[in-house]
Amino acid sequence: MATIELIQVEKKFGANYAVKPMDLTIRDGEFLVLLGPSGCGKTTTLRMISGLESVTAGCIKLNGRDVTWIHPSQRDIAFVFQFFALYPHMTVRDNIAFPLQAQQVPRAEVNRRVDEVVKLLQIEHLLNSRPGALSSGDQQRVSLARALVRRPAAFLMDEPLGALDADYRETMRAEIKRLHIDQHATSVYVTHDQIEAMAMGDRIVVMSAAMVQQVGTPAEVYYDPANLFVARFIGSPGMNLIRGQYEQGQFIFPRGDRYTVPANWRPALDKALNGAGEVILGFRPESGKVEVQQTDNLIKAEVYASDMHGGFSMLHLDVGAPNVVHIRANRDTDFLMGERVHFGLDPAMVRFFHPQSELAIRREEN
Amino acid sequence: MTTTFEQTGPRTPVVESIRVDKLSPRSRLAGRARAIIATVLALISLIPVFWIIRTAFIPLNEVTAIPPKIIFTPSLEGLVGLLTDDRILSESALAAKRNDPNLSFVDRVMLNAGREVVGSSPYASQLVNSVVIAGASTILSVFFGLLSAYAFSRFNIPGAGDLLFFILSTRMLPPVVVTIPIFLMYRSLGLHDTHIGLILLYTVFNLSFSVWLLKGFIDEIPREYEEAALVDGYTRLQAFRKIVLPQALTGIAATTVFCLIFAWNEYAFALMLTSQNARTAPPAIPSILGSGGIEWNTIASGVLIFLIPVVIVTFALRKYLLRGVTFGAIRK
Amino acid sequence: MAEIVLQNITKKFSHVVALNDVSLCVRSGEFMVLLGPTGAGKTTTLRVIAGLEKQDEGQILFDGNDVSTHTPADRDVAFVFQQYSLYPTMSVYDNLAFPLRSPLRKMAEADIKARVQQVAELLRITHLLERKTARLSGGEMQRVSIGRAIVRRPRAFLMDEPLSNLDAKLREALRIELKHIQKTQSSTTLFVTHDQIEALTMADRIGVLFEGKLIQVGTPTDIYDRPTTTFVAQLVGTPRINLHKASRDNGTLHIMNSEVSLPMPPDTTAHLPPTFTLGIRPEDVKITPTGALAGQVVLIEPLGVETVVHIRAGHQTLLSVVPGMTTLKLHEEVRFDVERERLHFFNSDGARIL
Amino acid sequence: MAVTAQALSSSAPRRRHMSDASLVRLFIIPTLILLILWNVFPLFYSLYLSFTNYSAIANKAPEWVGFANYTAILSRPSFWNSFITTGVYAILSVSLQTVLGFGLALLLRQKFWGSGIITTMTLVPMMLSPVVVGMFWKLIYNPSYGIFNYLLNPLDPRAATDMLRFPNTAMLAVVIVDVWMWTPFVMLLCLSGLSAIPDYLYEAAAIDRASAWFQFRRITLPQVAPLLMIAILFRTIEALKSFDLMMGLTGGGPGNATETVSIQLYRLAFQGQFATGRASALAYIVLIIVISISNVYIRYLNRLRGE
Repeated sequence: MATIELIQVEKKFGANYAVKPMDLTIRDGEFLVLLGPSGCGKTTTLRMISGLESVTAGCIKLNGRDVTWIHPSQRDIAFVFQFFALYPHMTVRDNIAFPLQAQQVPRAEVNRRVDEVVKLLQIEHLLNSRPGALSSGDQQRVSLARALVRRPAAFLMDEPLGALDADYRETMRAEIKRLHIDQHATSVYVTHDQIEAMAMGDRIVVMSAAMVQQVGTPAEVYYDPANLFVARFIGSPGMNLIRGQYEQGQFIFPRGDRYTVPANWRPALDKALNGAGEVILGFRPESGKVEVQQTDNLIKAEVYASDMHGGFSMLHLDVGAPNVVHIRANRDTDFLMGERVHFGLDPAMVRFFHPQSELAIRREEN
Repeated sequence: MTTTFEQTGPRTPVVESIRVDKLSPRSRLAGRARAIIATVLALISLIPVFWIIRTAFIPLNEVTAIPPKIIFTPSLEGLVGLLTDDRILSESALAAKRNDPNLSFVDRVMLNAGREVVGSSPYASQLVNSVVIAGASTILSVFFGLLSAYAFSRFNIPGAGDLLFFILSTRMLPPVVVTIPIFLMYRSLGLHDTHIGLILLYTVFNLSFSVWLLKGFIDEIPREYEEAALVDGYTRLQAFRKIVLPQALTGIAATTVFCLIFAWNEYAFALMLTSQNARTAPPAIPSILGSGGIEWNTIASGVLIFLIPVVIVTFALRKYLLRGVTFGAIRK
Repeated sequence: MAEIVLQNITKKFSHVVALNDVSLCVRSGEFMVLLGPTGAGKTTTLRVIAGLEKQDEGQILFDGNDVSTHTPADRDVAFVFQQYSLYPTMSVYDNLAFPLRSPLRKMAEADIKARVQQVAELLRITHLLERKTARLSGGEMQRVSIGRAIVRRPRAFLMDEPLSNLDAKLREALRIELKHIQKTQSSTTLFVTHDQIEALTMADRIGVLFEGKLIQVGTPTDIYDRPTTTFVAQLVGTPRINLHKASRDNGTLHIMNSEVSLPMPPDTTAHLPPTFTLGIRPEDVKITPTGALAGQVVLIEPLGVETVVHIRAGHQTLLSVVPGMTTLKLHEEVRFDVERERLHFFNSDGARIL
Repeated sequence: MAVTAQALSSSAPRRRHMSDASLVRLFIIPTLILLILWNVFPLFYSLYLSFTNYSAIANKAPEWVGFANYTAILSRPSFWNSFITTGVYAILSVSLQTVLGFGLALLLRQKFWGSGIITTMTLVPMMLSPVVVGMFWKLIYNPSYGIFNYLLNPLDPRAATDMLRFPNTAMLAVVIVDVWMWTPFVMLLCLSGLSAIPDYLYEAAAIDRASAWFQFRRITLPQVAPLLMIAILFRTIEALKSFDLMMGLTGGGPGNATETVSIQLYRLAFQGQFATGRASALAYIVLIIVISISNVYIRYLNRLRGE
């Protein structure tokens, strides 16, 4: 298959950066996800790898070969578009066969490979209908088939689930991931949906403002976000972030509550804030737990709202405006609006960030 | 509300992307060649217009130069000749007139063309007729057109499709076919050769166009705005006035201009339904050529005065040209 | 605040039946959500209540009296549209003041100004009052359109998917805020959405609408725990409920062409037909070493807060949910079990077997 | 006119304002009345006249002559002659416009500096009044002083030929002017067709190594074809009705070399013995032809709008 390297690749439109200089290596057979809000440069990066977009500077290597300025058709890559890009006036079979015909592959071989990929994606029943008549899910399957049939070195996918109706998205997500497991083809997948990124990515490149914020496995990106942007972007709702004071091992909430920082964090915080100073405490909704009886190290809050999410409930607690934190609770917890409660934090999942640099404070041992 | 940290990043969203196949040196060269050919073709297609402008301002004696002169000292002889009645003067009368102290600018212009101004020419009044008739008929056709366009756009009227088809097909009729019966009707009603007669006819002629074009514009205004106004306590008519009209202004302006152009350019009806009193410019222009022999600069100025407003307005309308010439059917 | 009652409402557009004998009661001060896929007739219901559409059959009662003959203006309900909710030609202030300036209300300009200020503070949009609506962000636009609904203290709020055009983070924030405002104002609200999370999290009661028919009305817990049809079951809950053809032979349930067979406690399956559809929520499929059932992991989807594990048993694949990150590996053999008392049974046409 | 408004049509308890249904009636009826009075009624009146020998200037009442007018016209060679002239003119000008227009559209498709101005400049001719255009092209075609001959053979201006004096060159002259005026119309429609093609189709083709010919034949052409059809149909109808340009440029001459059906109709009805009855008959023949073609055009237009 293929390893793809981006060396100091950047893209500028006039004065402003669409993609700031970045280095990225996509390993052979890896499923790498480019994740970020719209306008963060993820699609431009993908299009530069495909050659549909020119590079302002830097170089792109495919299996060690410099392809920076080579025409997309010579890069042996397949591109799956968000809006399917199927030729509207050709039947499904012609659409799938087309890339092979363009490479003058003999007719018998074309038919064999088309049938093989059509069986793989179970779209035998669609072969002679027009793309326009298909459901969005089927259209995307045909688009995948057209990409697969060429057995390219790498697959580039630009938000393929973006245009699908809600109930196709879950099934197609699993199907694409399963296809990747079968073919173990190097894939670069662009999306703005962080759930898709977590579910599919071997590794995730979180981007924002034309810059790479963090590259890591779903676990790293979820549990150890590199900065506030990643902390807030990953997870729905994102990580709770509260700005407060830190002194002698205690975090002081804006309203004065004191929370004793877990022992293993103390050295890192003392060093980072040299003793004391402003810091941002971060914790995931599932790491908070509403306690019934008053034990030590709990935080006071009033119930701002609580809502049911099917398998669990989500409590929105006011810990002193402007902060409302979200705590996950089991199904049948029911609190009245404005009721006073107190909650504790799972020490293993507590995180801290520098208020100015917005970077995460790292503990030494891991 | 959780504190949200403002996201840094490029303020202007990056939208424009240049496809690599458009960037390769070969295609850039092809692009430039295309641009040059297009520009040359455009200039060639406008040579006739440039030539008319030149002929309108060339003095009479240089009109018949062979080869046709390009560089000359422009003069208003053509223009003044067009708007005035004048007589050729003999050499002696010409000399005597020259040193008459209180010569007006107009007299002096005609003098060096060897002519004396006698009175104003009919063309001026025909231009006025054109303006009055085109203007009045446009106001009426846009007014009625707007009301009907709104009704067709917002309500599903039984048989609306056929009704709209009927309205459009009246515009497809060859003018000559309709003129014969109207000529007889107007003669018996005393509407022949009257301003009101032609205004009404042009109103109907433009009405089908303005209904279709305005319906296209109103269709683009989301219905939710009016419905929100209804729910907020306004009647349908008030919602139309306060919410739909302000948003349709550009559409109304574009339609008005199109109607003006069509009424201004119309020739067949004017030729057959007017003779003297309500005569507009188009049927009058050929008659100028008939009378004069070689006063080309006069004819060219007549043509020029008539075309200049249309050329200017076309530039103002360029965004809506596609819509205009296809009755609002094609809008992209 | 008004109580809205719909009695056997039917509405047809040319040959399509948009609403088919729908009867619904929205109690005063209640936050009722109409949930259903696109084209289920949700928006038509709102438009019929608001008077923007005329129902073919049935009555609409506001606090008991029939308003079928009233024009939208006289019904005094607020309608928040999905998009185009603000008049583009007006500033934010004029948008908020517009309903109060209606000839129906004859309100003095001073009172209008005071009321608009008050609502602007509530929604924290005072800094936007002079701005043209075209220059607002998506979130600000929806806040102003909610403000325009609140400003006139209407009898009820009708909201047509107001959050669906916003990005995920903004949607979450506005959802919480909207619910908070509704609770503090205790205004009767009928909220329409196709997003099941919005329905579950915001509603006091949910009405599930499908192809113009009201299938089920109940609290979020009713809808989630006791869906009356397979459609409702798979409409609510992510990841989606496992639905498999199953058969019963005296006391043990068996998922067809799979190796899953569940011995059930006595006399809990007597009422079941021989073949039926078995529904198991993924969170009720527990992966435990002591599980009675066995299967192979074919796909792992880590979502951070939990992980979806696809377990293949025979030819069927069952989805299960594990909290946090899992240490399971692909193609690993795994044992699992199912919460017996949380199973759902549906007969062949999808209706729930009680 | 039973009008059921889609929106609520019941009147409110307090009738302070109009119901939707009455508003719709108020908004539509004036337009319909105007159209009927000035289009439908005249057509019926002229249908009646076409069966009489009425003449506008002879003050005697119209006498019924049955189909005499129709048979007289259909048997007259000058009718068929003008019909053929119109046909030739339509085919020549429309085909030339289509080829040139589509070519120009392909040229102007890629935006370049000033392409907006250039496009608008080429569109100016179609907005001008045809009779006035005919007039000034008469000056241009003038053998001795006109620029046409000068550009055609700048070396010896003396060798000029008067295009408008000989039958076949006259037709060519008229076609040239019509092409000059209406090629931009075809170009405008093609441009809108080309700009509607989504970029990702070409990108997919680029990735699939499709040849330029494939991209033209399988992506560009199918997208532009419907609009090209609209342009051709519209121009054919206009060509069949053409009257203003001929009157301005050649007055139908020399002889009747460029006498279109409309000009013959005008001459029959408003010159010489004002044969109103017969002219109405000719009018109806033309009407039927034009209506049938424009029917196809409008149906096609609606189908395209519907997409």
